[in-house]
Amino acid sequence: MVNGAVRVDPTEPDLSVRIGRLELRYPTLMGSGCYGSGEEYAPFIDLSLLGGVVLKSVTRLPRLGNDPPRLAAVPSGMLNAIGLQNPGIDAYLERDVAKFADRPCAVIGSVAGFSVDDYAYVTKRLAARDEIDAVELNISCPNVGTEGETFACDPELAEAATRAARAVTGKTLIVKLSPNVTDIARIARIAEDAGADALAVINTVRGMAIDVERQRPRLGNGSGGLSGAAIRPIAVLAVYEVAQAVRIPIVGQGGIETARDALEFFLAGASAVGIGTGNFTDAQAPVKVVAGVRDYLIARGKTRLRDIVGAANPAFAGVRA
Amino acid sequence: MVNGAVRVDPTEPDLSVRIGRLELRYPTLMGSGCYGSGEEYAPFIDLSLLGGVVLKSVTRLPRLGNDPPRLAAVPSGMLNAIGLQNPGIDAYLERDVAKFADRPCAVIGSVAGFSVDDYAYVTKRLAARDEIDAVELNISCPNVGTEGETFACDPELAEAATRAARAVTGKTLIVKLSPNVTDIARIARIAEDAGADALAVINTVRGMAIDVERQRPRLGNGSGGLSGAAIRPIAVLAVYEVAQAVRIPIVGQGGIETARDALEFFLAGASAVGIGTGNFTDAQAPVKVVAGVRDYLIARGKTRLRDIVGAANPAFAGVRA
Amino acid sequence: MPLAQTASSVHAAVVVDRREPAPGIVVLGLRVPSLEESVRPGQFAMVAMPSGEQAAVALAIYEAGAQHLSLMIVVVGTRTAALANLAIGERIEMLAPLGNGFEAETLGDDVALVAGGVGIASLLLLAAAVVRRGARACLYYGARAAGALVESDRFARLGIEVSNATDDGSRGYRGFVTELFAAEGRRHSGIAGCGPTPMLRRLAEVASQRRIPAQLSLEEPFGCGVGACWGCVIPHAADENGAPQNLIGATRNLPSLAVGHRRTTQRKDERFTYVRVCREGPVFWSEELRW
Amino acid sequence: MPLAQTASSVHAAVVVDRREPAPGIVVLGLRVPSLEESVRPGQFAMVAMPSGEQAAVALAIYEAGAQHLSLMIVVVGTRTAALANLAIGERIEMLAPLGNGFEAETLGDDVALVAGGVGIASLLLLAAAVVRRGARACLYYGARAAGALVESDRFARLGIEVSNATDDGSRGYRGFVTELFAAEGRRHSGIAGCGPTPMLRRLAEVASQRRIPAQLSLEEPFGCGVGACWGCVIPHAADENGAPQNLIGATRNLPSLAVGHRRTTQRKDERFTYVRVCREGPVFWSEELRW
Ligand SMILES: Cc1cc2nc3c(=O)[nH]c(=O)nc-3n(C[C@H](O)[C@H](O)[C@H](O)COP(=O)(O)OP(=O)(O)OC[C@H]3O[C@@H](n4cnc5c(N)ncnc54)[C@H](O)[C@@H]3O)c2cc1C
Ligand SMILES: Cc1cc2nc3c(=O)[nH]c(=O)nc-3n(C[C@H](O)[C@H](O)[C@H](O)COP(=O)(O)OP(=O)(O)OC[C@H]3O[C@@H](n4cnc5c(N)ncnc54)[C@H](O)[C@@H]3O)c2cc1C
Ligand SMILES: Cc1cc2nc3c(=O)[nH]c(=O)nc-3n(C[C@H](O)[C@H](O)[C@H](O)COP(=O)(O)O)c2cc1C
Ligand SMILES: Cc1cc2nc3c(=O)[nH]c(=O)nc-3n(C[C@H](O)[C@H](O)[C@H](O)COP(=O)(O)O)c2cc1C
Ligand code: FES
Ligand code: FES
Repeated sequence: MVNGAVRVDPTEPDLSVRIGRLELRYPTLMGSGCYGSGEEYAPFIDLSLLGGVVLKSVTRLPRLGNDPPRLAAVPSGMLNAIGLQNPGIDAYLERDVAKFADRPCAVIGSVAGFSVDDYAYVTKRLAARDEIDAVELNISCPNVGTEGETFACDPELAEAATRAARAVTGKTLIVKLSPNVTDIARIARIAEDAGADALAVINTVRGMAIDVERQRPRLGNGSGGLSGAAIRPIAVLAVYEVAQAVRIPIVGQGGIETARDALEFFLAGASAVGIGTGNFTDAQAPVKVVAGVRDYLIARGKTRLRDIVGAANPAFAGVRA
Repeated sequence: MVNGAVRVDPTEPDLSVRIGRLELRYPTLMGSGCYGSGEEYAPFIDLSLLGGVVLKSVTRLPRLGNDPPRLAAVPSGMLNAIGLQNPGIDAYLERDVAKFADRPCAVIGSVAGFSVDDYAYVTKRLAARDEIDAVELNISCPNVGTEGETFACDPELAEAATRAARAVTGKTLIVKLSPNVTDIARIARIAEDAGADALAVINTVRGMAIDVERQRPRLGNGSGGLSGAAIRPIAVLAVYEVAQAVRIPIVGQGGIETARDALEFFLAGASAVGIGTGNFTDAQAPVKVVAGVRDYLIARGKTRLRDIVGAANPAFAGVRA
Repeated sequence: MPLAQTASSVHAAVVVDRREPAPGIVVLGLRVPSLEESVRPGQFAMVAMPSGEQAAVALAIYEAGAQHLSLMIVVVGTRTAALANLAIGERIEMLAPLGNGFEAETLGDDVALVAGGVGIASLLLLAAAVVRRGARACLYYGARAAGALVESDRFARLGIEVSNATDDGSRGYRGFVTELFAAEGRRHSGIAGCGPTPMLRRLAEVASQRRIPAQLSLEEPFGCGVGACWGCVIPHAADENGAPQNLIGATRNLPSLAVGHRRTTQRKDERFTYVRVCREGPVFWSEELRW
Repeated sequence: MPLAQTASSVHAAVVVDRREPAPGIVVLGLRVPSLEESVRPGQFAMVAMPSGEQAAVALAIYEAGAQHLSLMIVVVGTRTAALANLAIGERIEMLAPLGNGFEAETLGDDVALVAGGVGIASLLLLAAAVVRRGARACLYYGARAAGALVESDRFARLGIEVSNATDDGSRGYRGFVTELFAAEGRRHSGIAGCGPTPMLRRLAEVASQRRIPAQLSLEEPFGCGVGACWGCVIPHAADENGAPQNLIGATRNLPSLAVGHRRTTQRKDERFTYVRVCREGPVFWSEELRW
């Protein structure tokens, strides 16, 4: 590229996002646990049009996951209780991670754990791999007894897990928060102070459905995590409140299926969005979201997505440069 | 009635519920703020087929309520931010309460407040009236800034408000809990210990929707409370967990529209159910719920509703007699 | 003068007719065997979703006769889409008729009907009532574009003069219908308006400047539609006890209300209270609104 | 022998035919211009909701030809209701074909097709494939009552012998189709079964007792339908590294898995792992399931 010969179409708004050291072409991350490693959706969508894929959460030791049934459809959403099925970090690094090298979008590892040491150990080993562009700390999984979520619901544990992970990697560290708390903004500030580069807001909302014929919970695990359009208002408010409390970027998620849904999150203060269950509704959702956001910006004469981030949130202080 | 001459149809299951000193013919209460004083729905349903109506919450001083818009439709539910519009306890007692005397079902007053003293003062004056059969303490209204919900989200305030109200009335006292907490079972135990006769589980879930055209929240108040089918899984789990923690009856609510929905709550451990937003979906919902629950019991050879309460909840210890 | 309220109740209805006068606009004809009494102009129905799970939707009663009524639906979201998608033979339930409606008698003998978009649906029964009284009526009718100006032949057939405005000038006046009305300049005896809130606010201004009494049919997001939830309120003139002043139609069992003070564009400090669009309205005297 | 996987992708479809062979059961004929290659028996589609807001629904591909396929829908909840309600001319999207399907070649030359309820929809393409191979096939088909035994003429037309069972005895054997099959006693070379899980469990027992290899098409609640969410798993025989043993069809990019140990009715302590019904299945060898 000689003499600035790169031509940038002046009518094409800039949708790129910077999250810590991670540069995303598009502001869309596929929610952890909802998109496999990307390969599964490759027949149905052009993966190069995604910002990135957040991989399924991995733990120190192998986990079989919960007994089926693991899913139940509920109004405008679903309950899941997968229970972190994964082969453990050893087998994962040895056999799986190399396959992620050729993904044409960012690949973000997700780490779950049951002790502060787990988070540090798994983050360190995972982040050391070139195939992994950034790490998301899943301190908010509601489907592993009371253990998993304790971290996102207890300020001290949230802080310790974040610090421990921060200490072992220079790659972008996203901490994923739980909505199942009295004050999510408080946990958000703690994670920011402990070194998170960004926050994923929100993980699923705890819920249960009961099979009235068999008189027992519909999920093998009893309770599960609610996702999909049903939780969108909960997630939008969480982003709105967290955006007032921190100065690091937010990856807003919970029930995003369309560009209008995504715009609610950007306007509330999210710098990027996560799409999980929305892919089950419409496998093309991620490209439709990007196309719709682009049109929205053009219609309003905006040249950069970041110019509308927080526009509906008067107390949003902006993302620290 | 001589020599047991009362004939009870042996095929008609007993749907009555006892909540503290309150006897309900049917296990259905219309959610506070959703049913006016009952009169508004009289053209559309036979009020004598309801367990009772929980009146709109009343406060010590008059309140205009929030600026409109106060409602926004969202997937499988709605957001509301009414903001406790009411004339204050003086005008209420003087001009409104007498009209409730002829309701052919139970009439339960609802009290909201901004201090412990408010709860005591309003409860005392309201409960003194014969037209009022029981009192519900709304310590969980999410739509009055941070003030209202503080009570249901702060263990000490929840305890103090409950004790204060308990001290001033011998009528049945129902304490209404918020789902917007890290551990609802903990607050439930506190309310039980402080003298509540029953718990209403749950009030609305905090949420927000943003108007992407105008780039501002769709509700005049900014945030609001999410109700309807969208929150049913959240409510069922809350009832399930609270039922394991207390021995007083639970009025389960959140997204109930049909008998099957109501059965999820009974099986989780609720002794009665509340129907709020479901009335907006189907004005006949309360009679359909009762009819469907009756058929369900008959099909299973059960003679009393209370025999299935908690049937899907192995750790449910039962309601203390 | 308070009007007697036609008894409202739950009705089962069957779709017997369906047409689509423009893309995204559907008129459903319904057989409602239990509908015996006539409905008043400006009343509405709360129409339940065929599949439950979402609150019923408020729709103006567009036409009504013995055991029959029709609704005009503009698709703006999931619920209006579900209703517009109903096929002939499908069944729905509704609460109807609701609200107090217009008061044709107090509009005088030269009535301006001012409609924006689907607001037209609230005005046909009123137009017929006005004509029946022997009064004169003109319809000022605005929409985005010519294609969205539907059903004005129904008014023309009543002998009503129709003037159109479109945002893009594709038919009639180019601009807002309120400006067309202001420009037209005729001294009507009364105005009846229905349309989007910004249009009604502007109409209220024009009416006030020209000192023509105006009845406006308002729209707010509804919950119950029957006065139970206080979700649909608008600020309205009230006395010192919070009792709303000069409502159209009967006020049944209005509970006592808190009173507030507010500066408005027209007045410095006015007492007001929040009244329910679904129950005290949906039609209000423009002068009494404290927007 | 692993089968080559027909490429799956997103398809737009138009409803061109709709019939209701029994109340609550609808067969939709779809024109799918982008569907060029043939689909294998036992494959399914993830059909998107016309209005979004809920996950797509897994439906067996009932019939398939060039640019055409059909689906059989039994209404059990809101999503199946929405699809069954589609009218001719309406458009839907789907991911198809998905899953590995049956392996007709390994079922021998006297195949028992065992269907419970809507399970019948997975077996028609297989029946045709079996007949095309010159093998014999019998259909054992059970449902609640005679009225719900739909479409068996389609099998009869292929020259397949049909035996029925109904819960109420209103047609054929009174009782479960698995008992009919067990009672019949014929020594088939292979079984292909599809139906509710309790039926398949019982079929697995009978097959095991009679030592007939059986391929069972399973059903679990689905999320993505494409192998991404691990929501649809069932326990399956695995080696010490967690690699599932003896899957039907190709396993593409199977990630490494944790291995567990479990007592089953038939075996004391068996290694297993959780495999995805949507991706490693939906058809599995009955002997390899660790239910
Ligand atoms: C008394 C009365 C009479 C009425 N009569 C009629 C009538 O005759 N015909 C008729 O068609 N309608 C009528 N309406 C309006 C009708 O009730 C509403 O249009 C309907 O309730 C909308 O329901 P919905 O679920 O389709 O849309 P909703 O989902 O409730 O959406 C409502 C509006 O909000 C917008 N919206 C939703 N989410 C967002 C977002 N994130 N950003 C920006 N905008 C958003 C939608 O685009 C839409 O314009 C009447 C209303 C009242 C109160
Ligand atoms: C590979 C595969 C192929 C399939 N092929 C077909 C096919 O060809 N045709 C077909 O019709 N179906 C088929 N199915 C099944 C179909 O996918 C499901 O029936 C469908 O997803 C149900 O969606 P729904 O929203 O209508 O019901 P849901 O709401 O998801 O309900 C699912 C089931 O749970 C029950 N349920 C829900 N809530 C409760 C409660 N509170 N208490 C008790 N029970 C409850 C419902 O009654 C229903 O039986 C297939 C499934 C798979 C996995
Ligand atoms: C089936 C399923 C599995 C999930 N697994 C994980 C997981 O392993 N780790 C994690 O951090 N989040 C997990 N999630 C949460 C999603 O990543 C996402 O945060 C949440 O579902 C809300 O977004 P959505 O409504 O777009 O799905 C899972 C969600 C679903 C539905
Ligand atoms: C419009 C509206 C107004 C409400 N007002 C009150 C109130 O004044 N006091 C209260 O305790 N709960 C109030 N609630 C909460 C309901 O009583 C109920 O607990 C909640 O909506 C969940 O149940 P649902 O999904 O059946 O509506 C209100 C709910 C709605 C939708
Ligand atoms: S919509 Fe409920 S009071 Fe008007
Ligand atoms: S349904 Fe998602 S992995 Fe099978």
